[in-house]
Amino acid sequence: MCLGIPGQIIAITDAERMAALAEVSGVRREVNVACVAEGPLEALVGQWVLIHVGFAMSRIDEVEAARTLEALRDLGEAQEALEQMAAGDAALEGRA
Amino acid sequence: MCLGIPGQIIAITDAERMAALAEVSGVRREVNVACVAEGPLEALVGQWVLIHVGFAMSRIDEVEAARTLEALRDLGEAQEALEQMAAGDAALEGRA
Amino acid sequence: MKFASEFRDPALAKALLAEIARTADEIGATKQKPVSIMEICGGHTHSIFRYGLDRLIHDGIEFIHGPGCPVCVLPRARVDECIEIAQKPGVVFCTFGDAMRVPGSTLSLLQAKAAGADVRMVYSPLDALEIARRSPEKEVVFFGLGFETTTPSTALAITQAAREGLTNFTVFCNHITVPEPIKALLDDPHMCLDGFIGPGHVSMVIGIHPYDFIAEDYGKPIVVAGFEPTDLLQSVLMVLRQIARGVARVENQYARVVPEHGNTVSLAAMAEVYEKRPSFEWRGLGEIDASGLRIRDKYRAFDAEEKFGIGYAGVRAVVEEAEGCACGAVMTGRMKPPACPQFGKGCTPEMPLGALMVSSEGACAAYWQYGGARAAE
Amino acid sequence: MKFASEFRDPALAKALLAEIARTADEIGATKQKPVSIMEICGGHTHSIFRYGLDRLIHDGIEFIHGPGCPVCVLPRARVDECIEIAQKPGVVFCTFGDAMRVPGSTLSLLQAKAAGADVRMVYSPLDALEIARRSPEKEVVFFGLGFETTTPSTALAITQAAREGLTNFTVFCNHITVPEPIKALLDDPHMCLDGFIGPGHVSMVIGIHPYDFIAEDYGKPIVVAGFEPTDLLQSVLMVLRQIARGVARVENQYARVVPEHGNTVSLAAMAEVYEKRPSFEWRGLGEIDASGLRIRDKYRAFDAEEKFGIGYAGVRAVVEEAEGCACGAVMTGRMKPPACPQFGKGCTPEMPLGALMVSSEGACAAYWQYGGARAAE
Amino acid sequence: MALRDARVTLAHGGGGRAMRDLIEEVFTSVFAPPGMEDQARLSAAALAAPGARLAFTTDSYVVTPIEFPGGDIGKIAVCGTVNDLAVGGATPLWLSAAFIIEEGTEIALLRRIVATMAREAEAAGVRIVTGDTKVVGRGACDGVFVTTAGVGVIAPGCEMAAACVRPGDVAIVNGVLGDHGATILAARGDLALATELESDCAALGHLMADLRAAAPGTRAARDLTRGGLASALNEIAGAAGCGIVIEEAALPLRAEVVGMCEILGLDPLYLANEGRLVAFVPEAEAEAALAALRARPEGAGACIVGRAVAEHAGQVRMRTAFGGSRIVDMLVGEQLPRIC
Amino acid sequence: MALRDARVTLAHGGGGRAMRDLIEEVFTSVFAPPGMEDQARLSAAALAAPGARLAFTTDSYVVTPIEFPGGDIGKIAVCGTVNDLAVGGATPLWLSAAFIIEEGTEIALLRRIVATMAREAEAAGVRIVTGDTKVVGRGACDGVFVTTAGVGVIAPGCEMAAACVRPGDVAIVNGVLGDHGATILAARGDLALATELESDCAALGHLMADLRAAAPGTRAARDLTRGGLASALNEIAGAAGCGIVIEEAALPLRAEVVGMCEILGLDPLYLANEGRLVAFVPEAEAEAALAALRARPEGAGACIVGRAVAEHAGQVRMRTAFGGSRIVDMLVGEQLPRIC
Ligand code: SF4
Ligand code: SF4
Ligand SMILES: [Mg+2]
Ligand SMILES: [Mg+2]
Ligand SMILES: [Mg+2]
Ligand SMILES: [Mg+2]
Ligand SMILES: [Mg+2]
Ligand SMILES: [Mg+2]
Ligand SMILES: [Mg+2]
Ligand SMILES: [Mg+2]
Ligand SMILES: [Mg+2]
Ligand SMILES: [Mg+2]
Repeated sequence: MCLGIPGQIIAITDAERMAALAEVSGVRREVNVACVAEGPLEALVGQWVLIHVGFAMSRIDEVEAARTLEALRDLGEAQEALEQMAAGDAALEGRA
Repeated sequence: MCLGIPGQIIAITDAERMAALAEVSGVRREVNVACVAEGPLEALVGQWVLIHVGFAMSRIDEVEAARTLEALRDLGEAQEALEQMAAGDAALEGRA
Repeated sequence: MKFASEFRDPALAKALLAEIARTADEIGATKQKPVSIMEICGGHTHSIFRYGLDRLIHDGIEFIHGPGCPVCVLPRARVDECIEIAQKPGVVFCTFGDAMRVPGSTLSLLQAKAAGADVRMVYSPLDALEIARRSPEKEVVFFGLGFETTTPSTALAITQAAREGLTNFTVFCNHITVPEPIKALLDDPHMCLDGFIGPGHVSMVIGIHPYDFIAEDYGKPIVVAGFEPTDLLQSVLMVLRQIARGVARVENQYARVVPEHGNTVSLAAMAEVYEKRPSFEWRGLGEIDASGLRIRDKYRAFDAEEKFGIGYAGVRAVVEEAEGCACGAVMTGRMKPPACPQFGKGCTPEMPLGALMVSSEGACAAYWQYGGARAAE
Repeated sequence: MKFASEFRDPALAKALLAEIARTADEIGATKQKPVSIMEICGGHTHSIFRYGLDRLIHDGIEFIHGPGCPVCVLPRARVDECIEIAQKPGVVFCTFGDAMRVPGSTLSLLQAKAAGADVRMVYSPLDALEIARRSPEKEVVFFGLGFETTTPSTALAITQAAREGLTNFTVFCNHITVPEPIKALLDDPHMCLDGFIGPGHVSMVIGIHPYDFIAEDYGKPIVVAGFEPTDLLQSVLMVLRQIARGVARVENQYARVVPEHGNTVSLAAMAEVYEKRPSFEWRGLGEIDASGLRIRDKYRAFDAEEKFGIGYAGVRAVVEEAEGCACGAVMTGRMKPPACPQFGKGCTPEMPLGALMVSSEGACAAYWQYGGARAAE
Repeated sequence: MALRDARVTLAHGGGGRAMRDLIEEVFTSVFAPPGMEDQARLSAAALAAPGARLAFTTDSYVVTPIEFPGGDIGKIAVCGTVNDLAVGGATPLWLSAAFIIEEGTEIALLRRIVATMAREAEAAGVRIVTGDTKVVGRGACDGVFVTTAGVGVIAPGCEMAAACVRPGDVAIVNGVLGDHGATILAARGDLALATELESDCAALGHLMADLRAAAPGTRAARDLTRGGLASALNEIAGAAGCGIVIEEAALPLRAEVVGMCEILGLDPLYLANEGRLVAFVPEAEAEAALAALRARPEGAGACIVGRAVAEHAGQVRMRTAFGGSRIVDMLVGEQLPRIC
Repeated sequence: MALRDARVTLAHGGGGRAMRDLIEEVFTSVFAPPGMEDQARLSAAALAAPGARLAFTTDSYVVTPIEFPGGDIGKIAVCGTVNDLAVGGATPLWLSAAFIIEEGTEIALLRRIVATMAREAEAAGVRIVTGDTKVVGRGACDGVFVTTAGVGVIAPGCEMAAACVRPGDVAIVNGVLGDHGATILAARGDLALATELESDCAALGHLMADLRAAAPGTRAARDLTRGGLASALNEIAGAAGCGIVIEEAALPLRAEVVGMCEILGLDPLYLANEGRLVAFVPEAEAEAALAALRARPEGAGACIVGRAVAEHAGQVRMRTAFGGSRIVDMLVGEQLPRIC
């Protein structure tokens, strides 16, 4: 459930109605930013948000995103190392 | 102005609304008969009327119609007689 | 078709034409010095061209086409008012087809419909009433147009609506009357008519006595005529015979349909619903006193002018007729259509300038369509 | 696409799959004795099939598809009520596209639209609000559908409508909540789940603590997950690692979007406008206590149930689910879609019998469309 | 029978399985077009004679109501295009048929239309070889619109055209005029007129073939559709650069059609037909032409209505029953019902 | 310039002078069809080669909005029918064009559509030789509908058909997918989405000719219209009785198209195109085919997206970027924007 998609706020269009323009891969649409509007609205410009049914529902935390990716990359490196070891073993054993 | 067309009342369809079915050369349409409704409505069935914009505006007087035609026919006969005389004269005078 | 075909018999017509010729010769009518007979009614104009009577009849008879086409005499301002009403949201504007192409100052109803107005053609005011019954959320306005023939039908539609308590049905009343413009024509110093063919269907409603003044006060013969070709020819003959005898009377050729005193129910309905306006504007003729009808106060709930504050109930815009339009002169018989400088140039049925080019009853359109102009070698 | 493409990297996925395989082997998961993990959210079901994760992942992991598709759990009676509202004259019924094909007892909304109802698809409740502003003569009803992710948007649309004083906008509220059906599932004696993938977007609104009872009371691990393929695989790995370590906790894989305590504004808007219903009917699951929301009295002017006296505000028809429909069993994980006797026979996406065949999030439709059944040689 | 809906929904236009099912069950199962591609592939042998030409024509059909006494939109869509080919001297071979369908249209109605088309095509000796369907939202079209295109072959040497008409040629129509137009006016219901009339809709391919065989000198023919006999004659007079005179007394008209015209203030010369044509033949072949036409049901009412003349080039005139004469001009726009 | 109205009225459909003026000024003055009859008469010489076949196809076009970034309904109406001819191996020769016009349509819009059609037809090397116009009342159609039919010639020996596809054949598309569908979705405005996208609408006749010259073994091609690549491949797999595998990573997609699909929950494989085709060529000719396609602007983005396989006959599968695999089925109905 609940299709959500990351987009970037590129302009405030109607502060009173909490309306801003968001962009997803070059596609723009007006969204409501009430749920992510702490502080001055203008500060939202440039912010990445998670968009659902025309509402920005959550700010995307870039630090957390990087942290998650980091963990995955570490796993990837560990995995490569394992694979190389496995390949080495195989070579040693003459298994291709 | 004022396209009018003779039609025959063939049925009363809604006495309260003074509505009757009229027929013109096999084409039927409901007309209002308020303007021609003296006496019981049913008596209208079979009556020829002059129809304008969906209203029967006048009963057609068959006697008067016959009288008009009669006058025309008399004129026609007189005319024929005249022509025959003229033709006779012409023949006499050799004018073919 | 009974009561119609019999009166289209070429043999009878031939006899009539011969008798007309004889009578015309008798009174000395010639192409150069013709007897001018005005057929008041556009329906008669239509019949004359449809059956080619103008080309069959003796040279000494000239038909002058009168103002009796309710569409032709509708002024631009009135068409504009129609469109103003029709363009209001929620309005269904119902009209006879005749009015669809009449030019207003910028649009016709046909063009207003194309531009989004809900304009519907109906055959009868009863059909508009039925639309109002079926669409209570719509405001249905009927374009009440026509002479005394048509007026009773809208009067009866209004009384019916009142009986049913409909609140979404009004009539935009443009009903006009025949006697007043005839009087205006007769008072015109340029006018030189020798007699009239009287409107048969108007007369079935009002009878023949409203024309008494024509014979009595102006000394012109008038014969109320039917619409079939022998009706018309017979009526011409009756006019000529009055002239020959030096009399001026109101005669009734169309006695099969026209009762001497008209139709009681129709007259009562008209009197119940309508009253005379002080004056009404006619295209080409200007304002004519007491020539139009309006809805009485008793039925003001059914008066579109009142409901929308438009027309004589509102501020009327002064709308000039198109420049170079000679409709007035044609309608008063002072000019034949082809003599109008716009005829066939600025003014064609495709893009009419004056109203006489719009309706097939209009003298200019009839000349154009049936070749009155181009066929006259 | 930033924050999306990075999480679709096949190399990272490969590492994750390997680590999952290792962990699965470690805890002895096999095809015969698999670890059963329920992805609660239909969006996760969709991702699993879209990326083919079910076929890539270790044999010992079995995905059980949960009830987290608001379209799939919509009972027939509720669809019938939608149609009843949509068919009222003057109503514009606005809905997300998802709901268009869900079968009611005789028609779907798509079919009701074809039969004349004014049903419009919108992307956002804001679009319905805009239709209401532009069409004051219409009664605009928005079909409020969805879990906690979507609920704030309709709450905000209602408060906006109230601020603007709109009187022609209502919401037909079918919002439901996630924790209650999970609890119902966990209480089901047939249930044998080893862990949960928690719904990422619901959680960005409500935070992760509403799931505490799953770990604390039922001893099952739950990891709130994002929707990209590595998000899902990482979450599976996190569940497996909890199992391997013999712990049960609520973890948050999707921290870039999901704040621990959710979104303050959203929660406040929901609390302002909605309150819990005593119980609400779920297709396949029956009535579940406190699992649905209704509009508070303060906003009853915006409640379509109140305005039209329909649904929980009216007399609810008892509508049986279609005969032979095994949706309940599939939704509770007791049955795989292809095991349903109707699957692919009486029930296809063209002519769905149960709701799970309608939405592309429904487990049966996903099996069918992505070949979960036919591709499983 | 994958198609279980009673009405067409937008899903039936979406390019997916619902559309395929609609097309297969309702259309191609009846028309049986050759091959499975989105184009018909047809033997060109019929066109191979040296000097043979290909005739190609199209019309969209938008009639309201879709079904009416004497036919439906499908019948008009086949007959109309067959006729456009035939009156030009072509032998009709193949038709295409494209449908624009309003959401909510009953599938049973579509089936009836398709059945009519298949039947009429078979009777006319043509095949419906390719087609298309589009579904539009409610209110975006009025029920069903059908567009057919037709391909035919014109035999070497056959040269019929309005420009070939010469003074002295006789104008023949194949039956009473205006039945279709009057039927549709009544069937629409908004004028509340009831008649027993039926549309004259008919395919005239075989009739034209017989006519050409019997009167090989036939100069030109036109099917009388929108604008009626008057418009067709004006077109011909214009293209031929001669005049045309018709006789009012000779016009074949049914009493009901005349009656309806009188009621509404219309002229039957401008009423639409869908199974009528006017052909110009040299006077010497007129009797043979009449005999050939009268030998077929769709020509049973054939008669001479007028002739081409050297005078008043480009103009059509009518001698009235009175011996008067008037121009029969093209209409300006539509004929509108009148009160005056 | 008899046409002084700014908008089409019902009079322009009435069969009279207003209709004639509209047709002459707006349509035939631009299309310049041969002759003055209501049928085009065309030399059949191009069809005379023994074994040559005639190809015949039709489509109705109903796009909303009528004008959109990168084209208008006229462009689609010409390109779509040219493409239906071309992908079957035919050389497009002649088109018919039938217009259904809503009362109130601006005549300036009609002129623009007609100008587009004339330009596209010229560029595609076809002639618009016959046509029709109908006017319907306000609300009885949505602006303008255009139906074109096309006639082309298939050279002797040319036999392209979906059924000819064999395992091992390579599937090539001529450029990025879904631009048209995404452009129209945005242009409609009801989803309030703005993009810089333009429709991919293009005529592919010349491209197909070059492809067939470079890769004479080309088995089959399909233009990708409603239902997108997925539907075309399913059709081909069904007709050929083989399987098809495509590579997710190889699909050419613009970022905006992907973005719009993510927002609305759509799958770009099902988005409509109007200037894209998929061709199946023997592996040995794949390089030559690609080179020929890439040599023309409308094929600049050509690439291989998959191949036919002997397995899973009738089914299309996609290898995901993950090495996973899933069935790419036909859609059920339309793709609807989703929230979940
Ligand atoms: S030609 Fe036109 S402008 Fe002149 S009088 Fe006639 S209608 Fe009026
Ligand atoms: S196949 Fe249909 S009936 Fe069976 S469980 Fe799935 S959706 Fe329900
Ligand atoms: Mg044609
Ligand atoms: Mg024709
Ligand atoms: Mg035609
Ligand atoms: Mg097609
Ligand atoms: Mg409609
Ligand atoms: Mg096609
Ligand atoms: Mg195609
Ligand atoms: Mg096509
Ligand atoms: Mg045509
Ligand atoms: Mg529209």
